[in-house]
Amino acid sequence: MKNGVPRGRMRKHLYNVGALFRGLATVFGFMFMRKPTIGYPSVKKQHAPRFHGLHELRRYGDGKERCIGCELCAIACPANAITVIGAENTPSDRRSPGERYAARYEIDELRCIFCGMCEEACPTDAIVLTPRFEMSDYRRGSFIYAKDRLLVPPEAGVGTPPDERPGGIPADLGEVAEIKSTTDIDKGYSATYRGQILKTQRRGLAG
Amino acid sequence: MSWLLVLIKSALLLFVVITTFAYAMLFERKIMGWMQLRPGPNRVGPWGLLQPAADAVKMLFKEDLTPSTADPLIYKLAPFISLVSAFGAYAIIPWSEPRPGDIWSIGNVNAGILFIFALTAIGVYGVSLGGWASGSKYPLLGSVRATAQMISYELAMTMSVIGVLIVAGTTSLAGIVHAQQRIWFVIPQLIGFAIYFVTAVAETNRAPFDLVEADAELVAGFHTEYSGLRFGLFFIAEYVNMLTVSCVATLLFFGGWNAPFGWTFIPGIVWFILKVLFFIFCYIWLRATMPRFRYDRLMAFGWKVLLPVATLNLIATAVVVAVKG
Amino acid sequence: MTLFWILGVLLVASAVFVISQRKPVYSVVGLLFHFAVLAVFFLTLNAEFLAVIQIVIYSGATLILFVFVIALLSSGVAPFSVGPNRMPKAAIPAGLIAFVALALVVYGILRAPLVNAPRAATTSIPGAVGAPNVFGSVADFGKALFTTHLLPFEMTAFILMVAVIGVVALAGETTPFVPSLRRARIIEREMREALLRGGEE
Amino acid sequence: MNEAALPVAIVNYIALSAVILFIGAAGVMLRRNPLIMLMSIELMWNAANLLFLAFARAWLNNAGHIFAFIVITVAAAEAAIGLAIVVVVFRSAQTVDVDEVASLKG
Repeated sequence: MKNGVPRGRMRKHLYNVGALFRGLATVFGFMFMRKPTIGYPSVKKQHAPRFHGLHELRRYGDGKERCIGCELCAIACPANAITVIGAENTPSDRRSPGERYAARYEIDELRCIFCGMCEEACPTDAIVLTPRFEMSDYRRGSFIYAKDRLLVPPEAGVGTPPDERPGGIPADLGEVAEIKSTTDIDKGYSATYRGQILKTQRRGLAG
Repeated sequence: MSWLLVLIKSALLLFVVITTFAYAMLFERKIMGWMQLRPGPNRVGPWGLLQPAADAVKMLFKEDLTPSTADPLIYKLAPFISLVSAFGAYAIIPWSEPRPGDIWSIGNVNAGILFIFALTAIGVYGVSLGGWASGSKYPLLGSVRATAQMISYELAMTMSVIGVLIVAGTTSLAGIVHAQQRIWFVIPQLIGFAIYFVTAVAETNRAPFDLVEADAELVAGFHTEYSGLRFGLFFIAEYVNMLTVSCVATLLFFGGWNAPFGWTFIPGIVWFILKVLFFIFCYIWLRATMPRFRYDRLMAFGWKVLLPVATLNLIATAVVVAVKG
Repeated sequence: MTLFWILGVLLVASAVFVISQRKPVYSVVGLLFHFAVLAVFFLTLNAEFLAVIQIVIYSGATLILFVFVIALLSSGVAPFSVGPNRMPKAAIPAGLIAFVALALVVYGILRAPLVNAPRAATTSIPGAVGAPNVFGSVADFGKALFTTHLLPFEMTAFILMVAVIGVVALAGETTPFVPSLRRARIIEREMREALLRGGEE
Repeated sequence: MNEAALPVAIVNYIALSAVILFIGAAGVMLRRNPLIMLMSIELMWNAANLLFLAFARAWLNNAGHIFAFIVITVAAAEAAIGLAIVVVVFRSAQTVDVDEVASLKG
């Protein structure tokens, strides 16, 4: 016996035939085991609370946005998925407690690798990754999440996910003005195209 | 009016066989799923019971493509050859005998088992012509493999069956079943049964002998280029062949409709169906367990192991029968 | 009677189809059909066993060899997808003369004073096809093959053995590839030496 | 109808057999594709077989069946050898035209 295999040609053959039947028995036993499969659309898996899923922009208790438009998340992002364009708060329109707020905040979820660096980079804990993961859609353009879908609505408190708010996600995302301004959904998504638009817009805002 | 009766019987049987095929497919997917720790199809209908209907609808409405390099006539003809030869066997398979002498079958041919061999022989053409006519290299390779494999294993299969014919003393399927009233032939012909079982798997091109399809090397083998309904016909033929070899195994080795342990309170047809189901389960079980053979090993196994053993079994059977009789 | 003529016409038509096709595969399909019709013909002649054997051996083994060779040789350059199709120049006049000759032969046969009525049965009794132990059934054929006509049976075995040896001798591999450890070692040493030489330069 | 009688007179079988034999012979002589020539030879074998069985049925003597059986065997052997020759010739000559293969000519 060497490694459990008997010596000799005939005995080895017999051993192999036995192995066939042991294999069959193993597989037969598998038939009655509990199946680890989750019936996904009807039964959903509960992810860990710190699972890296869809982002959300949070607020303070008084309803002010946490984001101060510092762009640290955009700089930290290894996939260049985040675009932030800040603007000054005015006394009449205070969006955030600081001097600036994010006039435009967009995350391209197709580029995002869900690493959570944005979360770590954020000085005010504004951007967080929620455990939600169901974002599929037929149009590439709809994967660019702007503030309207990222920001927790004021009436929902500080951290309720946007798609649980009373109105839900707008039915036709293509008509959301914010996205329309940066991408042409009908033409299809183009990162370069979008980048160019953003660059000119940023230049315009800066100048 | 006997021809009308035959026609009605045929239509009924066709319906039964098609339904059985559909549910054999579902059965296979379910069992395979369970053996691989999956639930199997469970979306369409309760427990996925309407899955065959969904598959059929999908297959019917898919586009039927003919490659530009294909030979259109043969390409279109091949699936029908496969299908006709697969269904032909049911013309003579006896299902049950509720009263002595009253055998449930469309036709009772004296050379019944030979007729089935003849149909199997025709079935090879569907595979080989289909692969050739596709006009591309994977189907061609698949079909050449299939032809060689099916011819090689047919020899051993015939040899293993002749042992049963010697013991039973008849070639009629009903006669063979009658001869098994005392003892099922699986016991005196155990080696013959083992060889028949293995060669039947090879003959129907199922795992672990599915060299013809060998997804990893040949895409899908002879039916790579087929789509839609024509692919469906090949698919049906494969499953119906599996049913046929299961029926033949039941008839030749497992006593057909004879009840085991004298439990005759259950009708013969139920026994027959149970036995056939058992064989189908075994095929699925094998498929879920065994890895695919290498091609040269397959041919070596067929010619150097199965055929000699089958021949020896045949000679031994003949000697024993001659000495005893 | 009607069956004879239907089958006869099908037989002749498929035979003509076989020899008139440009692609050999079409001929194979034609021949397959021819054999199937012939098997039915054999059934009408009470030759049950021969009908089945016709399909099993002819269609299942012999004819599939043709398909096999076609597939084997049509990989690559596809010489057999069409194949040579030249006809001798004298095909048409020769065919005409032959047709007339054939017509004469058939006429002669039909007119000939051959014995039409069968004599008394010599070995067995005829019966319905499918019934056991009558003329042409498996049992009847087998008994004749293994008792009265044992010598022809042994001759077929001899013929088949000759055929097998002949085919292997003809088409068998001339230089079989034998994976040998020795050869592998030689190749390995040569490669190593080549590498060493390369290092010196 | 008499159980022993043929469906049609034996001469019809002879004529049919002759026609098929003739078609086969024509195929061998007219075609230059070795495969179709071999198939034509098969046609001729089968014409003979048909006649054997017809006579066997007419005389109710199964010697004809035995002969047909031998014919089938011989035909199988012949086809195997013939195809082997075709394969060998194709391997060496790269052609299948029987007139091109003339290396045995003096």
